[in-house]
Amino acid sequence: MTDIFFYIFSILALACAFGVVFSRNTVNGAMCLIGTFMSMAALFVLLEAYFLAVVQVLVYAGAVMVLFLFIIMLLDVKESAARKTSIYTWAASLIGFGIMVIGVVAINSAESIKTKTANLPVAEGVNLKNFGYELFTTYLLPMQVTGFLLLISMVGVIALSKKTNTQ
Amino acid sequence: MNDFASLVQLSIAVPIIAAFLTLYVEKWGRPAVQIVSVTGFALPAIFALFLWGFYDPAIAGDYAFVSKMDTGLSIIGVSLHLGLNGIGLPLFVMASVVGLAAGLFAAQSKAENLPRYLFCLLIMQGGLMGVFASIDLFFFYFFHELALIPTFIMVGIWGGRDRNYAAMKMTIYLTLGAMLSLVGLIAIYVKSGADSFDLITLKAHLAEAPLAESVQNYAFGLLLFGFGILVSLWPLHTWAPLGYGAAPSSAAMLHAGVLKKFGLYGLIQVAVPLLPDGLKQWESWIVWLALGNILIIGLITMAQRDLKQMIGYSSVMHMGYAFLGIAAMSVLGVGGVVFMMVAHGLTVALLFMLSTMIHHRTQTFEMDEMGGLSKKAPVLSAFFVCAMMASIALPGPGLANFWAELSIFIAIYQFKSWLIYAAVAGIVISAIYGLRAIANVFFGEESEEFVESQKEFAVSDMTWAERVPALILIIVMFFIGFFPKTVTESLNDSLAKEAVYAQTEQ
Amino acid sequence: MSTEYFQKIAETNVWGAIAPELALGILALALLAMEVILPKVAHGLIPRLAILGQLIILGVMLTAGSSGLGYTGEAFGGMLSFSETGQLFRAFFLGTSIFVSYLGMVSLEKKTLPQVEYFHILLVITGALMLLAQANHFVMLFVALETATVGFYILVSYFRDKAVSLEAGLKYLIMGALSSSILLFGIVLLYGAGSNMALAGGSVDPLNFGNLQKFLAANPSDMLGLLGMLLVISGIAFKIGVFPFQIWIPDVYQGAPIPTTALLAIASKGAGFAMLLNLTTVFSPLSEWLYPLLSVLAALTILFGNFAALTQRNVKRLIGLSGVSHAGFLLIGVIAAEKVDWATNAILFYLFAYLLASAAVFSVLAHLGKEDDSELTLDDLGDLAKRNGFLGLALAVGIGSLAGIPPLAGFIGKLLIFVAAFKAELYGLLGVAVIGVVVSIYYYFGIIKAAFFEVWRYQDEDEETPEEPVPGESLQLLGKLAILVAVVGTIVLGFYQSPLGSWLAG
Amino acid sequence: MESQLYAYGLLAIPLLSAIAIAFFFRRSGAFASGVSVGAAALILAVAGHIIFKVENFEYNVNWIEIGTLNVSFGFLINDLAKLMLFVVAFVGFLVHVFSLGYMKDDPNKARFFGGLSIFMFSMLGLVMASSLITLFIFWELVGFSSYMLIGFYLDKPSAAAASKKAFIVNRVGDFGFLIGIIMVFSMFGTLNLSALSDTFGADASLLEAAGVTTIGLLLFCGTVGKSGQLPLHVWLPDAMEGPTPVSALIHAATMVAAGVFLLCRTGFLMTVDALTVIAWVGVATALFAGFTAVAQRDIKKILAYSTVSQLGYMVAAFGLGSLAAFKGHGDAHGHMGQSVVTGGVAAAMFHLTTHAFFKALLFLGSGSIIHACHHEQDIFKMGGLKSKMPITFITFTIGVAALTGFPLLAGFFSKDAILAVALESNKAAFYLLVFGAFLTALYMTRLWLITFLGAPKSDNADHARENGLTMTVPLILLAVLSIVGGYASLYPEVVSGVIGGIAHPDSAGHTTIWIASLVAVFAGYVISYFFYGAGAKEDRLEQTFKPLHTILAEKFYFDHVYDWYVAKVQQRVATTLHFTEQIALSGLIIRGTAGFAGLIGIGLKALHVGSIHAYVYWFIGGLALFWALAVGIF
Amino acid sequence: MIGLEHFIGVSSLLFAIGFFGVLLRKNTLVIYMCLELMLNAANLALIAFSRYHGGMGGNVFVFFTITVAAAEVAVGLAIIVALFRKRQTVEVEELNALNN
Repeated sequence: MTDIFFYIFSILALACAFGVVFSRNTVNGAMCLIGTFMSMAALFVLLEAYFLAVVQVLVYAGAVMVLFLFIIMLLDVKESAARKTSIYTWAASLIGFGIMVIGVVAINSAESIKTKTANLPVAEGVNLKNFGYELFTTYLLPMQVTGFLLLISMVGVIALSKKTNTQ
Repeated sequence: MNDFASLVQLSIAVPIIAAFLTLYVEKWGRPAVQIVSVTGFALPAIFALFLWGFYDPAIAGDYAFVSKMDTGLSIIGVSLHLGLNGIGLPLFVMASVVGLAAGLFAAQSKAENLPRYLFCLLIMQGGLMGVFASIDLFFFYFFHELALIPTFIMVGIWGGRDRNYAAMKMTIYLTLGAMLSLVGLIAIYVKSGADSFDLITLKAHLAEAPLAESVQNYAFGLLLFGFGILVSLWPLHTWAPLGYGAAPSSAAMLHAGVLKKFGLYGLIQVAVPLLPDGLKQWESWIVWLALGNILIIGLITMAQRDLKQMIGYSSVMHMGYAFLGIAAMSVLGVGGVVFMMVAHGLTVALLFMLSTMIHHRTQTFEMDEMGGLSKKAPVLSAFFVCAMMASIALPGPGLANFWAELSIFIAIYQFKSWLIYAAVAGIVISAIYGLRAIANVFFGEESEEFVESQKEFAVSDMTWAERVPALILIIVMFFIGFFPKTVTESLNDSLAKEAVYAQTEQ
Repeated sequence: MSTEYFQKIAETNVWGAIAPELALGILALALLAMEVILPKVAHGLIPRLAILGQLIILGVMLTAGSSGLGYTGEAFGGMLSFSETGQLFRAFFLGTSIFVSYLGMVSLEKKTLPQVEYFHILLVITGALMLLAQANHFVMLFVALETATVGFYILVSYFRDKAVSLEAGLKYLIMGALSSSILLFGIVLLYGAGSNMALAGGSVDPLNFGNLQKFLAANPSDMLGLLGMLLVISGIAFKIGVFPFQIWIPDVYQGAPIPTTALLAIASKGAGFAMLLNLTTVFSPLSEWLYPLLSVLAALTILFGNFAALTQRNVKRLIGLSGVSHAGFLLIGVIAAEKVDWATNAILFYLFAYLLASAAVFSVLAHLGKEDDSELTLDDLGDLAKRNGFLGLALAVGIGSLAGIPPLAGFIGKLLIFVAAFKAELYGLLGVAVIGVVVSIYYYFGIIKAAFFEVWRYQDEDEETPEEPVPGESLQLLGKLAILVAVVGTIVLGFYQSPLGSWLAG
Repeated sequence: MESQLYAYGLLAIPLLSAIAIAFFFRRSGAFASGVSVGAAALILAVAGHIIFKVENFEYNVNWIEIGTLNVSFGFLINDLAKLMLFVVAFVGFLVHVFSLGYMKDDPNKARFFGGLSIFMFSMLGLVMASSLITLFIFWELVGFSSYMLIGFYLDKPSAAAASKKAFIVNRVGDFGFLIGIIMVFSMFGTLNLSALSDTFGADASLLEAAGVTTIGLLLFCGTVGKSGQLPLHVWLPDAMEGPTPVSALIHAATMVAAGVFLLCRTGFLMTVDALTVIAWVGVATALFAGFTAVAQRDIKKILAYSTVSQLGYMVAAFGLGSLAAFKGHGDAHGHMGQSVVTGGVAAAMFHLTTHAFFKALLFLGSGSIIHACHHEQDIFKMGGLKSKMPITFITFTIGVAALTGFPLLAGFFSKDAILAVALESNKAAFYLLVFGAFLTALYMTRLWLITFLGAPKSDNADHARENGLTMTVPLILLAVLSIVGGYASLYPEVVSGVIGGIAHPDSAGHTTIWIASLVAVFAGYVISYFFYGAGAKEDRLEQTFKPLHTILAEKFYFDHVYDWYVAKVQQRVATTLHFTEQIALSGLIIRGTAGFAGLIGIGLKALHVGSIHAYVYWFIGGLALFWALAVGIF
Repeated sequence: MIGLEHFIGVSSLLFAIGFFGVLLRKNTLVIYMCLELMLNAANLALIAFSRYHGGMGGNVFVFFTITVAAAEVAVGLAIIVALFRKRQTVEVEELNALNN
């Protein structure tokens, strides 16, 4: 059962990812990306990371991509038909992709991925309480820093966008 | 014996302090600037002469007037270790004297923005004094660079024709040389295992356990070519004539006269004693390249039309003798080289100074456009003839140069007898270009250009302000020529202490 | 996972140890608050308060203790590890921040843009970098790094009234995000490898540096670990500007506001090396791959940076490319640190020297920059020396130090790196470094030439050019003080390192 | 009083005089000339004291010590030095006095007398020097003062050129001299003359040691340069650009003879081979210069070539005489020991001395003529001076007679001494030298006839008047010496050690010499008289034997060859090297390297295209590179 | 049986596709989306490792990366918008005022 879901969602994720890359319409691309994220959330569920799956849907598919769509609409970017991707770009990009795929193969053929413990360990990600404990003990400092990160991105966005009085 | 160590420190510090004071007193007007800067040049000269008088090889041991100070680089075994031995002392004195002359000449020059010019010159002087008083190799190198940098700036700002290109070329060349020699010094430091840049420590350490031959080879190669560039070893010399041709005279005086000797001093004091096997390996290189200096550059010098460039080339040529003398690796040869460094320093500084004075009167450096100056400026011509004769080692004004060349020649003969013919042929070549210059500039009829320029301003003879620095140089020149023992006694003593030089002495 | 376990971890949260970072955060928040509280007329005070606050923090930190404010070892559940090196990096970032604050003040005063936000973000970035330098865990490293990077995105595009600033921001954003992804993926791979309990050394928390090192030591040929290391190194290489991840540098440096350029040049590079120094320990089991890789990169970086800068006329691009070459030199230090203990100190010294020199240079550029400082070319530096001698001097000292000219701090930095490299027997790299230095002289000298040598050209031509308003004359006391600190620091560190002696003495 | 103090004094007097003139009297010629002449007088006095009252002595003080090189400054006063001292001091004083008149109206009188003082200083130092190196130093110094005085007329380009030439040609000679000194030092470890001569004296086989011949020849190079032997004689005639008293003092009587003096001082190390070369160079020079003199028009040039010729005699005398000495000892390395004096040395020095008298006389006489003729030097523009300048005429005639070897005058005896040693050692050389005597008589008579007899051939000559006492008194004194100087027995005992050594051939030889020389001389007189006639207006040789005359007048094309060498070879090589350096080294290699670096720079700069995509490719390339490095592809 | 390598394979492929998009596309917004995709791909791998190897570390890290990514997106979009206001374009090829 898990296998089937894995294949469904992973194929869906990859397909949508290609959709992002190839769609000529930016909105379609964004929609595809949402699709990828959702599929990945499903894969998270398969990996028993329920909390993160929820976060993935809420933050990524919900907040981030909506923001993207918002901006796409706001800017109303027209796909310039005249501007066709040149054959060189294609070639170069494909070569690049090829190199990356070699990397993918290398990763997956790595010995340590294939070496496994006899039994699948207990999924700790299920336990939200542990998650909380971890975040506020071991990872307390990064947590705090993340707070500052969000603060400066907020301040930054304001600084980049707010109207100044003299302007 | 270390009673006067502070004088050594002061000789370095005073010019640098004076340099900054010069900028500070700028607002009080030109005389204040002149007084401060001249004091900055004069005090080291007085100190140096004083130290010279009090130096006693019998008591000195290895070094006299020693002081040591930690500057915070003990991690790589560096400390400000100052002192003078018989090799460094004459050069130290020469540096101070040439500096004084250059300073006096500069202080009354018409250089734009005089305080800054003097600032650069004083910094240079400080560095020069430091070079010959450093026992620590790092500071030896450091002071050299300290003196070198203002040279570039002076060439670039106050230089003559082609100053931009000249300054650039000089900078890149000399940086390359400096870098190579720095790497060579580092090689010695690292490979010796003495964990110190201190020359005394290094010597003691290497006397016990000499470096492996391969290490000596490459370290000496680095130092040879590094220093070689700095000393304008053929064919790495092309910066020199160009640079000197463009440099303002005081800078050229200090550079050609004193700073250039850094490389030779380094070879004598550092490279050869520490890496004797290295020298043996590179011996034939040195010989052939030095012959290039003497013969090829000698002939090229004859083809020069620009007075200052000619002097520049001639100074390149003379370096060939120095290299040969070092290659001979005997007290006689090396002693001759040191003596020559002193004598040549005084001479070439004088020549550069006088050539600028000539330029002030003729508005050109082209020898073809000069002629007949001696009628208008007989004293100047007398000085120039005197300086040129010294430069071509004519006994008399150039007695010191003659001693130097004689001892180098003898050392060369004992080293490789056939070399002597090439080496001595050099003195004929130098006579040819030297006399040609004199004849072109001073004798014969006044050239059209000269007549033209006289319409614009009256050509006068040397003023007293010009005479004083020239006289200082000439008097010292005569002094060491007539009383060479004042230099050679301590020199012999110090050289004899170097096993490498003393061994080959039969 | 018992509560006691977490309790124990919570006890390692020693907030006192990160007091400087906390204080910076509080200061950052206080700035925002002050914008609200203070009346509009007093808003000009805020940058000054920021500087003052940071100075106080720096002062307290330096006096409080030399290492981790008295804390050593790991803390915060292994997130941080306090060491002397980390402490020095803290001081380094804080110092950078102070200078950048000053530059921001100068630059922003010419603008009608929000001001306080700049300083706020700057302070947060600094705090993040300070933590980054002491990170002992990849999560901490990533979060701190991203905090800083996001801050950089904003600061680069801060001058949103200029398209180039935004374009630079966008380029930096995309490149930065790409490199972050690569870095992240690398961390993930390391995690994947290290968390494998089936392998020897596997642990539940493999992102902790100590644990990871143990794992790698047990499985040095693990492909996943190797790939992870490579990806992590490339992510860091981007930050440092190491070949081939240096390509964005000129564009971004050119477009970014000058203070941000300075921050990128100094802090971002410093952060990269802080990480790299920590990670080379972590990756030491993989040194078989790591060091050859770094060596090749160092060589290519030096060559690329220097050669690409040769013909560059735009000052900011030039500084950027020169920064690339400096990264190469520092990389040599990192490589040498494998075998020479004190090379880490050499890197730090180099960084401090680089900080001071860059501070001087960027201060000058900030003062020179008019409306569009992205188009500041060498020609705009023309007659700087005449227009404002003080700025000219600062530029000369800064550039000289960057070029590694004695007696400036940059030279000592290079010397230490060279000695370390020689000790580590990195002869090839040393050769490349020498070439690099020589090539670099050309363009550094070009800057000096532009600022000084052509000064009198304008007089020669007798043009009645109306005196331009002299930008430097508006230098305030604070400005002078800041530049003076950089200049004097650069000079003094050049020959007297004793103030830093405690750690430089090893 | 210690002996060396006199020697020091002797050096100090002219030096102080020169310094005083340089520093205080540059603008007051009268004072300067007074100081200088006073100094010359004082020199004469002190020299006289040394010659007559001071025993021969040697004095050395350590001067410089570098490594093994140990040079001492000092004086070696022996008979040889005393004789030379006498010549220098005496002729020097007379020339000083003569100059008072000759240079009276010259604005640069001070410089002239300063130069003379420096010359006196250097020359005295040379004479007294006790070691080869001090000798060399003063040797160079006399060269320098000669250089300064030849170039005295600053604005004359020819004077500048002549002075330059003199110096450089001398330097070429010194090239050998210096190498010789260096070899001496390297072989024997000392440069001290008496120590060296002791060494040779103690071990005669040294003369057979390898390199000794080379040393001898190298030292002889110095003589070739300074004494104007073939092929380095070219500077001496040109040196006549200097004021005439200078020519008399330096380029006739003293300095040019220093080469001969050097040979005599170092005679102990001359091997047979070296001596043979020396002898033949001398003979060749004597003949060559004699021929050349026949076709010259300039009065001073004629005298100059005559000087060259006579110097050739002296050198030949030294060589032949020393060879004869070897012969006399029967073996090749019979040493001449400490006594130094052989027939050769004696003959050479004797001729040197007499030559100094009559050649100085002739030069001063010509100076007197030139002065009177308003600096006209072409003999074909003179004529008829006999009556206008009687004292000059008489003294000059005595000089000519003495030079040509008119019986019972100074030259007669000294030339006989030379011929005697020649006869003893080599017949061919003897007859060549006799022929040289004929040439001497020929050209001197020509000079005398054309200058003094007949009618004035130019206005300048027409207006000539006899000069004042300062000029005529020295002439008279020298004329007297030219007459009596040949009687060796008249010389004081102190120098008879040298002069006394002249060869006294057996009676058969004596007769041969007498007959040969008398025939040669009188043939010269007669042929000259009938060929040129009194007061000829034109050079008859030129009209009758044009090609021969051209060759002679062009001095056998030596100068042409040298000029060709300088302009076409040396200078071209220099220029070519210079351009090669500029183009190949500075241009191709250095600028090329810089240009190459610049090209790389431009290429790398162009990589920054500004497009995000391009930059992203760098990233992927970087990753690939990393990967490749990690898996060991590179 | 679906194992770790499958998840990692998907994850790394997603990463590669994201990179591919960055290389291929000219629209800044799309490029930026592709970058997000790359970050997310890392998340998947983290969770997979965490799941198959045990331990919380990976999961917690994902929490941080999501936060970071969100912040980055906010800032990035603000920059893109600001740039669009100035230049009226988001095409990469038109954003090359800074070169050489």
